[in-house]
Amino acid sequence: MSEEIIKDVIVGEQEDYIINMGPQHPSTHGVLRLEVCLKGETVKYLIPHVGYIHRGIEKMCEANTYQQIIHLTDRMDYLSAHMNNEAVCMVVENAMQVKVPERVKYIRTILNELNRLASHQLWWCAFGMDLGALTSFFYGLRDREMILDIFEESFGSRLLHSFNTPGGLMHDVHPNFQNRIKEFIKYFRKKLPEYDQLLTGNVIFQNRAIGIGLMSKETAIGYGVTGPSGRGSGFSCDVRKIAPYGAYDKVQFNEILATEGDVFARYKVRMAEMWESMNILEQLVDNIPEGDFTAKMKPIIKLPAGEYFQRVETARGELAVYVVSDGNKSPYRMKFRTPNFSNLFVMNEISAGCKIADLIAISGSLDLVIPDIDR
Amino acid sequence: MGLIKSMKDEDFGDNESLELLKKSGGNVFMTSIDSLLNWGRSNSVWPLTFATSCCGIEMMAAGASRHDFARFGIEVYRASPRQADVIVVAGTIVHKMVPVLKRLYDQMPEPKYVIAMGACAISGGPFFYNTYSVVRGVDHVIPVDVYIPGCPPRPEALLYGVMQLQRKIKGESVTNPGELPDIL
Amino acid sequence: MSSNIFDFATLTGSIHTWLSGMMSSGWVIFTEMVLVGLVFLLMYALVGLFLVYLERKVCAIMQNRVGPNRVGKWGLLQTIADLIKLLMKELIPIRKSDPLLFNLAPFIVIICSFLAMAALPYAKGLQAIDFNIGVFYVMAVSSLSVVGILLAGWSSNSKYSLIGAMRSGAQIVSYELSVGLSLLAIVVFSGSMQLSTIIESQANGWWIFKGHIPAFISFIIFLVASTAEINRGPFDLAEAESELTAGFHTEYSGIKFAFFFLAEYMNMFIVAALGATVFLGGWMPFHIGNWEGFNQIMDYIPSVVWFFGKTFFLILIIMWFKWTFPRLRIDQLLTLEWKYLLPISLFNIVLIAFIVLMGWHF
Amino acid sequence: MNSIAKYFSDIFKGISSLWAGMRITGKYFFSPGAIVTQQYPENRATLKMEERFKGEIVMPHDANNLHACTGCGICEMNCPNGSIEILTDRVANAEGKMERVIDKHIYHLSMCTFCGLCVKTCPSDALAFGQEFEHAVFDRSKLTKVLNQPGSKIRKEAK
Repeated sequence: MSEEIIKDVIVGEQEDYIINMGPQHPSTHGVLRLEVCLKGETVKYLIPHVGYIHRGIEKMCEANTYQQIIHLTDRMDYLSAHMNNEAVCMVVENAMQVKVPERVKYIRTILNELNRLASHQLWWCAFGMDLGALTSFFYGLRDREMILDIFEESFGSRLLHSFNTPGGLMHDVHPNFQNRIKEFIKYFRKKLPEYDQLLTGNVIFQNRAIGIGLMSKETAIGYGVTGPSGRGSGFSCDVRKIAPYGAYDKVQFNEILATEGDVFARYKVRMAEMWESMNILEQLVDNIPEGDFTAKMKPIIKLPAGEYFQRVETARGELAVYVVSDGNKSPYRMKFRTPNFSNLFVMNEISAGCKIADLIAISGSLDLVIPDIDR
Repeated sequence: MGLIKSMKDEDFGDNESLELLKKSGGNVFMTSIDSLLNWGRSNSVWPLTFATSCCGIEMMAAGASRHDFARFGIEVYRASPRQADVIVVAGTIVHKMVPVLKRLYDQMPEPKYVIAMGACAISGGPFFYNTYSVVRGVDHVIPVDVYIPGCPPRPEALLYGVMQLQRKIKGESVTNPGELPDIL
Repeated sequence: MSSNIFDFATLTGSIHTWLSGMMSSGWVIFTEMVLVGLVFLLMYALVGLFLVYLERKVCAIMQNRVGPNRVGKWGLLQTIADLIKLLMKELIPIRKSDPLLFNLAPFIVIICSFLAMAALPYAKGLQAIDFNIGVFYVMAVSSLSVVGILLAGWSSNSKYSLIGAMRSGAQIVSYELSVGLSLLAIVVFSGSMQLSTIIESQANGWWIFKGHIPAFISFIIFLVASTAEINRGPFDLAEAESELTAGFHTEYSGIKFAFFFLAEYMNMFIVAALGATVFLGGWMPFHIGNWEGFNQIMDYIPSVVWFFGKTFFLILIIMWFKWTFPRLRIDQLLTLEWKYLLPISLFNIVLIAFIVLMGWHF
Repeated sequence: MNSIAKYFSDIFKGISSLWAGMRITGKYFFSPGAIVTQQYPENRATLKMEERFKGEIVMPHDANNLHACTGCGICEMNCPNGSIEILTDRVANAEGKMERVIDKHIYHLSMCTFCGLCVKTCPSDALAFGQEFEHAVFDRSKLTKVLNQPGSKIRKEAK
């Protein structure tokens, strides 16, 4: 490096007030590092640095069998573990042309929605905490524990269950499963309006959220922002509607769209999705057909050589799995298109000119899960 | 009567290691100042808000209403390492993160403790084989006091681990604060 | 009227005469100062620690949890354990910091909160110094702590700290106005800045009831503005945990951090005590007009209990604020002050002056 | 005039929305019955995990110290991250034939992710999930366990 460049860099540093948010910072919910350039308290630009939790999951998949891959996908976006599992399972099932029993599809869809609810509850807690409303953190997690109880009863673990296998489920759900879901919905329908009273209507919260972090529909499409964050900008991107999988073609539900594109719109979309998830659950929970919990699969799964693709809607957006198989028991190449990666990189675009506090609100409203970005 | 409220000593696992630690700690002579200090330290272990992945969610759940970390007096999550006493390594540590983790540990004031929570922090866990970027155990980087296995461990398991840490703190002496003997 | 309330002046007076009989007047003053200092030190520590405990319990119950309950009965010894730990924690010197200012800052903050306690009337006749400008003194001294905060942020050579300190500076300077004006409302009513006189003027009813709606408005403004002045949620921008890690005290460890921590809680106590004194009658019992029987019963409750009861009531309200609301942004904070609180309190003052001129208050 | 009306309506709307939030927290403050905390070490006696809870992997032994593991190694093969190591021996059985038996079924609890593949794929149902979750230790090597008890033998199925 020549001396002049060094001088430039130093001079530049003196003019710009650069702070590092992360890797250890309470607002990033993980080990994301944002290099933020400030002028006073106003953000000039920011550079996200990823890789602090890059675990090489895609590379590991190339050495594992398809059953083993499931437990790795759990740990990508741990808050939508079921959806991640299902994506891989569906790739394998479609490639092998296995017909999955209806019961499995229903149960998977119920689990998806439960997981989405749990994930959105956690997002609500974390978002409230980011904005300084510490009590919201406790109310959200209090209600989330009820879902985790349902999970634990059926699958034996709270967060990461590895419950799906290619062709079906590990074992059948617990006999109490349906009753507990109904109980939970009854309980949560009472509690969710409290969330609104505590946070949504609050004048401080609205001032913090409305008109902040504006993302136009073009920006959302351009960056590939999907999930509730994209739908908050009016980008209709719900895979459950566009390409229904599981039992989603058998239920009535609305795709939640908001057109404002600010933090509050993304907040509203998620809150409405919680109501919608409960509607879907109510439609499904009584109609689980009897049948097997898994299709007949060979113990060693070998995908026919070729390329396979499947996308699902996780709690944060569109997860796509792309598999290249050469006919062996492990894939030749496996690629995950994870929603958070795209959702992160729109931050620079939508946060220019806002304050530090807004930056926290924006990153909270995008609902980032960092291990999903780095994989 | 054990050292921990409403738990007996024999209810805990791994008492042998603790005995070994106490013996090799040198100073068996525990003064009353020691016991007062240890009482204070063990009952006010403030954790650093440091979570890299899934276990962090269970750590949050442990702090929430159902399990309530606060009962142990450790709800004061400090965001600044200067004010924290224990770093709960909750999640995978990759090679790029190692300098950061080391630095965070160095920034904490003595006496400081480390809890390795979950399989990733103990041994690399799900990423033990076939990956190029994961540190196989956080004890390669910083000294770990308590290991809590699980993937992720239940909040109760974390509480249990914290009680184990409290037991360890109560066995320490001011003459060698936070120092680990060479047996590990 | 309030003749049967125990007057602490008799107790302090008898101590004074007892001491005077033993030594020369210079030594008497010296001994008394040492005694008062010790009593305040003890009280400072006890109240501070109790407030930390109270905050943790209150927020726990609001959040459907139990809160500290494993150290001592109901976790009462929790904060003492914290204190012991913080006392023995390593103090880390920061490279490239300004060592003198870095070490000085926590002491400035804690001394400021200590000074303010001297002028508070805790019970009838129990007051270290009864200034004739008591209100002014408490305000002036407590707002000095911003110097400590600014120094802490600047000297620790950390960017987050600096942002936190700057925020705090802007915040305290602007909210000082509203606190002052809302207190001025009662000063106008009672016609004195002396805290004891203000309390005496509330013997037949507290100012919040006597002063019509304007007094109530200035009470609300006082609550909001003083919450902002002591850097508590929802105005805790200076530490804003999710934004600035720990704000101005990011780099402080051990007992120096504990000083900031304790000073924050003691500032809360001082503000609540001042509010209780000025608006809610201080140690003055609750009296209703001519109900002699009722007033007699109220007088049996010791004046210390009245003072601390009112103070802790206000503290609870301030805690309730913190655990309910999200944090404001810095520009919204200033908007709230300059566009809402200040104009309203200015108008309020004019209104009160008019009421007093016309003699409409009781 | 309109802007003045807006100014005051903003104030009142703001205050009423703040009051709505304070009502929620206030309601819970005055209803301690809503506390949901399970006090863990105190409730140890009554705390029961769900029957499917995945706490650790155990190898059930019956009263005669017999287990069902044949040492086939399928669990070792299926484990995604090598938490299981099987050391086998060859011993002569009653008929003089050499037969494979397990010497040590080593289980690394420190690595296990509880995916359940070993339990699911075991052809002789020799493995199961245990309910224990209190595993925290001071020494990492304590987390490596040998699942077959000393002196245990394989259970011969009656044919």
